[in-house]
Amino acid sequence: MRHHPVADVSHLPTSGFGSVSPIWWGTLGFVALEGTGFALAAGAYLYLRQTNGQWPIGAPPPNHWPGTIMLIILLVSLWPNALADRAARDERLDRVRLWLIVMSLLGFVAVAVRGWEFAHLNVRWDSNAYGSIVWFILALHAVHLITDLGDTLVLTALMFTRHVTGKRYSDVSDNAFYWYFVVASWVALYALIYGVPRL
Amino acid sequence: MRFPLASPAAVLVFCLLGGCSGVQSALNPQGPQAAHLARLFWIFTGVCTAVWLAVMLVLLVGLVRRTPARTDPLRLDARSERRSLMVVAGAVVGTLLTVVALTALSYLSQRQLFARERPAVTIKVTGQQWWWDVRYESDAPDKIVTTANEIYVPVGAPVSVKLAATDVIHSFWVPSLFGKQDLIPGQDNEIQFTASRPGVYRGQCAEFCGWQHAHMGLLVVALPANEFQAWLAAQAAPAAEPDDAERKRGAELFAAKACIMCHTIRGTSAGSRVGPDLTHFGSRKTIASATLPMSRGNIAAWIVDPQGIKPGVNMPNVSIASNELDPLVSYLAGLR
Amino acid sequence: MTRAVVIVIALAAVAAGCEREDRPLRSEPVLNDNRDAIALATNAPGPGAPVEYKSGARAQYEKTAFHVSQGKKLFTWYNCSGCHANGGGGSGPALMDDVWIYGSAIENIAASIREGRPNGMPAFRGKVPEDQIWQIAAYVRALGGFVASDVASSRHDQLYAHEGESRLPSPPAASSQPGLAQPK
Amino acid sequence: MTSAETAAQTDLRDTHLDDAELHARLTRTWRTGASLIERLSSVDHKVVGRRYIITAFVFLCLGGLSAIAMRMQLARPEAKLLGPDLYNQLFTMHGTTMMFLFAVPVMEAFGVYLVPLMVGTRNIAFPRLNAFSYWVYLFGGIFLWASFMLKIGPDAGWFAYVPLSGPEYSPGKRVDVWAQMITFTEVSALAVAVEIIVTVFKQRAPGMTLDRIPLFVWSMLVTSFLVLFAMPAVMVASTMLILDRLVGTHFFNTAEGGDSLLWQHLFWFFGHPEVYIIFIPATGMVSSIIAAFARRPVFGHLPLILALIAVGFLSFGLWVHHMFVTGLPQLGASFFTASSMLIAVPNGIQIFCWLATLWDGRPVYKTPLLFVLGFIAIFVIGGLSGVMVASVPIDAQVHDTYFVVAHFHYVLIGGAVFPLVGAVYFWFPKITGRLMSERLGRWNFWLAFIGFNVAFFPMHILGLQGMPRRVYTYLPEMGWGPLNLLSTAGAIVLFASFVLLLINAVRGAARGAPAGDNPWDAGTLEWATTSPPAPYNFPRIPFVTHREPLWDNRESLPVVTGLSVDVREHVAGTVTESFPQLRESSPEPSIWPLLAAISVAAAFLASIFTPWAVVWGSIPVAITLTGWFWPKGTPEDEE
Repeated sequence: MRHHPVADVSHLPTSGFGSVSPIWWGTLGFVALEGTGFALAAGAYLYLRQTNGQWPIGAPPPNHWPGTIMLIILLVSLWPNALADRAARDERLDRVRLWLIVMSLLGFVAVAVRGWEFAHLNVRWDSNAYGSIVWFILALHAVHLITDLGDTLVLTALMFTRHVTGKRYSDVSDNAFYWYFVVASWVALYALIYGVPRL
Repeated sequence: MRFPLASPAAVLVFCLLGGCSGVQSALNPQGPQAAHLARLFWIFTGVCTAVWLAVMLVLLVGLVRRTPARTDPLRLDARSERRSLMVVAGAVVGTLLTVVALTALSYLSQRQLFARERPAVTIKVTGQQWWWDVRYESDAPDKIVTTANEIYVPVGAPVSVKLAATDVIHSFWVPSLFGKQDLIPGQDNEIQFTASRPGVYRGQCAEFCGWQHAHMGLLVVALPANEFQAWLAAQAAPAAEPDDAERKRGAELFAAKACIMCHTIRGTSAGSRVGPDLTHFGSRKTIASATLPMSRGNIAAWIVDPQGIKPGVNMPNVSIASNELDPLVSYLAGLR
Repeated sequence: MTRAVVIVIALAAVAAGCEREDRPLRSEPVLNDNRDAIALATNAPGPGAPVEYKSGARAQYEKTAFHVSQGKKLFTWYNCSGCHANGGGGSGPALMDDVWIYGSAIENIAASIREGRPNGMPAFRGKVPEDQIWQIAAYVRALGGFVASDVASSRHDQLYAHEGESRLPSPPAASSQPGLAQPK
Repeated sequence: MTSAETAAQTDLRDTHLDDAELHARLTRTWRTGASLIERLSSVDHKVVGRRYIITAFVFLCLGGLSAIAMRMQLARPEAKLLGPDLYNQLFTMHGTTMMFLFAVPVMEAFGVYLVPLMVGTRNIAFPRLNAFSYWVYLFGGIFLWASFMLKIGPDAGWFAYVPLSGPEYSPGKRVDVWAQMITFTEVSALAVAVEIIVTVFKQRAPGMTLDRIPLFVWSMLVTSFLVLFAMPAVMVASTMLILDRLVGTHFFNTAEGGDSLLWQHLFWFFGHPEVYIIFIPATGMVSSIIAAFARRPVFGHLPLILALIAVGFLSFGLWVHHMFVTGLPQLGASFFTASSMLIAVPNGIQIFCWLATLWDGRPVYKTPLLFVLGFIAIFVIGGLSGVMVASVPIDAQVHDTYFVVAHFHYVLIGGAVFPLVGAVYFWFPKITGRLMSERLGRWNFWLAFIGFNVAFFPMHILGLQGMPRRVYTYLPEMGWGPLNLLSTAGAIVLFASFVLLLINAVRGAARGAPAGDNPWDAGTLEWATTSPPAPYNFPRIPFVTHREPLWDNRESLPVVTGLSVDVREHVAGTVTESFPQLRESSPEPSIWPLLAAISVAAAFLASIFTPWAVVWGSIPVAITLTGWFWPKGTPEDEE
């Protein structure tokens, strides 16, 4: 078929931040489906609570301190996370490096605290359905912590190579966006895991 | 361009004739609940058939009617577009009204069907792989009747059936009397139905439950009230003592062989609850969960090779000597 | 590439899966000579270790998930738990520890079930069909931790008594391999 | 020298190149190489889409063969052809294959192939993820069927109700195989859903505002959202099942506070939208075919879009109608009756709009249109019997009987497979450059139409006569023999029609008449390019001025210029107006998606033998994913 040009796009940039970038939308898609997964797991938790008169089953409520410390760590991490995002948008390599390293360290701490949390749930996954669902939800969130930690580590390493271009900064920004989701989901799950058994 | 309207229509007529008959037909109601369900079914079928015919008519007319050739597919006639819009909007409103009417009808039926009365008899049916444990509850322990795979009910009185399961999910379904209801481990369900006429109505497990799901049948036997009471009294009694040498030998074999590991015969040492209660086995109409008619030959076949008749069934093939079979069959057939 | 993956998967599954997944409904009776040899096994705990026998039946029953699972069902149905609890032991000995008075080989266990043992274990000869005896014996082996974890039964839909047999620890090497002679 | 500088030096744009040079340069930039490694590394959505389509049809064939085996067993009462063990495996394989390995993937496959062409872009968003999703799907399918061949076929039904599928009643690895296969296919489906959403949102050709998006693309968009929100439910459920089976959790163990209905809620929260995940793309195919052969745009473009969205929303409010006989509270059940019936309204809108289009148009009776007409006749029956089963009282009788089997085959075969076969005939010339035979096509249609109705209509009656589903045989006294025999005969005719389709496709691909760019004179963008399309799809990105761009611009297509020809680039624009924002680069081919898929498959497979596989399996997964995302230093590779 014959063509006739009507517009020119040669002046357009090759990378962008936030909703300009397709990767941001892809991340949003994964956030949506993982959020659905969390919502369904929480729904299963509440459903089991509803069908069982007594809750938690055969165990004291979990020790809330590890979870609370996790909550504090994650909330505190919002600040360096926002700074990393800002630095990436400003394309300031030294700051991006700094805040990514901080975020990686915080990620390690969070994963360690998660291990501590499992040990203080006061119930095993194979004790009863309550134990199963609590372990399930906590593990589901742990998978997200570990995934984001891995992602952050790779990005941090990349920032010390020759591959730093506009696209990389956009990736840092999207990684920060995903971390907001990890933190936000923990706020809800914290209330569920530690709050509901005490109601 | 013709459409093969004939073939579905012909089969539809066949359906009207064929659906009403059959051993286990949902359209051969024998009680008020099933009759109500059948009536609702026919109303829905009528409405749906009319809708389908209307759609097909519109489609056919649309295809055969001569439309002027269009050189440019984008040049549409504003008047005919508007007309189409009116017609489509009308059809959508019509659909909505039909749907609302059918929903209301369904809801009213549902309320009527699931309304509870004081039952004349309460029966607890427990589904197991792949048979039905049937228990008539009573305050007096010696009046509790346990049987299997055959449920006797009085005619004209509401019967309550409590449904439970001990292994996997089953579904209790006797189409001539009522719709199905699941038997779910850890959950108690209950249905109520009435049989209007004396007769034998077949049912079957309707939820996939493993290897012998296909052969998990049951019978509901509706008897006039007095006959039902007589039956119940007879079933409450312990098993008949064997009265001849062959049957005595059969009873000994039953106690010495694998039979005793799973079955109960009240009044004897056999008391295991793993398999069906055989106390009045000989009085039943069928064996192996309504799979084989009751006869000496079938009992023998079932004892010798249950895995050939119902592969995977929990009754094992046991080694029985040729001279042991006849006494055992006689004993079991005599448990009336 | 794809073909290579298929072959790898197939080989892995053949190695690990096929036999384990067989579900014979009418098992061949265990060979009669074994049966008699096992029946003659010592019926009393003598001095020294128990004599263990090997027949061909081990693989058929102990390496088939279906048989172990059937054994677990029959263990409940025939009320073995009445004396042995869920394997923890009661008036009968525990089946989950390292102590095997009459030997821990499947043939010894099958003989114990079939012929009974002094001090309370009844004989089920004739009452429990031969292949079911072997299924129960295979399950008892699983309780002892002798059965591969991908064959052993998992938890049942009942109150939690102990971990599913597939998650029980294997016994120390010594007790699973008594290494005693097999008299012929 | 930084990569940015390198890029600046080689930055040649398409603005002033002549057609031959443009073609040569774009081909060099976008092509898939010929060596084995290069083929396995391909990220071209057309290559991956074609693989997806062919693989899905192979699974259709396997699913069909298992159906024929079952019909043979059921043709006579108490037949001994198959025992219950094999029969249960076969019906599980049939359902699982058709739903997870055929219907959903084939619809997504058409989306993967067609959506980038229809929205006028050069590749799908996240093409490496796309390649990865295909490999994961392929491995999942092979895993399931290899297990079946090795007698480890799952046997608890495609719905795998607990407790039957739980550790106590399904010993061995059979159900574990099923549950892990679910994970494979869900990972793949979710990845494709995200790709399609982003492609539609961000990569539409400039000028393609929301109301100019073709209906097929709308349908794939709505479907992708359904996948996004429905599939996590079955992943959660199948993970819980496998945990119950392997590590002794108690999600479904009533004795320890679990609940067997939890499984059903989770499964059907996915399972009902699943039906629409299959059906909605088919409606997009119907709209495309009707527009082309009725020779006018589809009547009611906006109502059709709204109907699609309404169906999408409502499909999440219906799941309980699969559980009407489980003894749920009556009032709750009747709410789901209302919502289930209500979905007839948006589906009705679609049917009425298509009828209005046909009524006003002058239909050209080619094979694709025949299949669409067959679709209307059959699907309306399926929809109406759906209204019947939505009623709690009627469902109490027909639930889990052959009436329901008939109903959903009318919906799924009539509603999805008929349009799909029409779509094969419709887009085959675009994909291969050659036409399929019309004569064989007519034979194909009539065999399929008659065979289908003969096979499935009698099942309505069988259900009413009391024949439950999932029975491996039935007693002669039940009187179900003759209709079952008739149904088996119909099934064989239906199967023959698919054999004919295969013959026609093979013949067409080998020596069909050359198709040209636009054999049907259709109006959407995929017909603007060559058949088969060049690796770069369009020499220049089209500028869209109308819903049917090719009907609006008959002489010459308006295009935008300024994209690089030496690096893979496409235009990314705003979500609503598709106003260009970026010259977004598109990834180069890579072997890493395949390696990642292999390591993921190995981890999944091993995890049914030991839970520790999840831990040590994550190491190769992490390595391959890092390899995938790590830039290779050339400017073309900037992802």
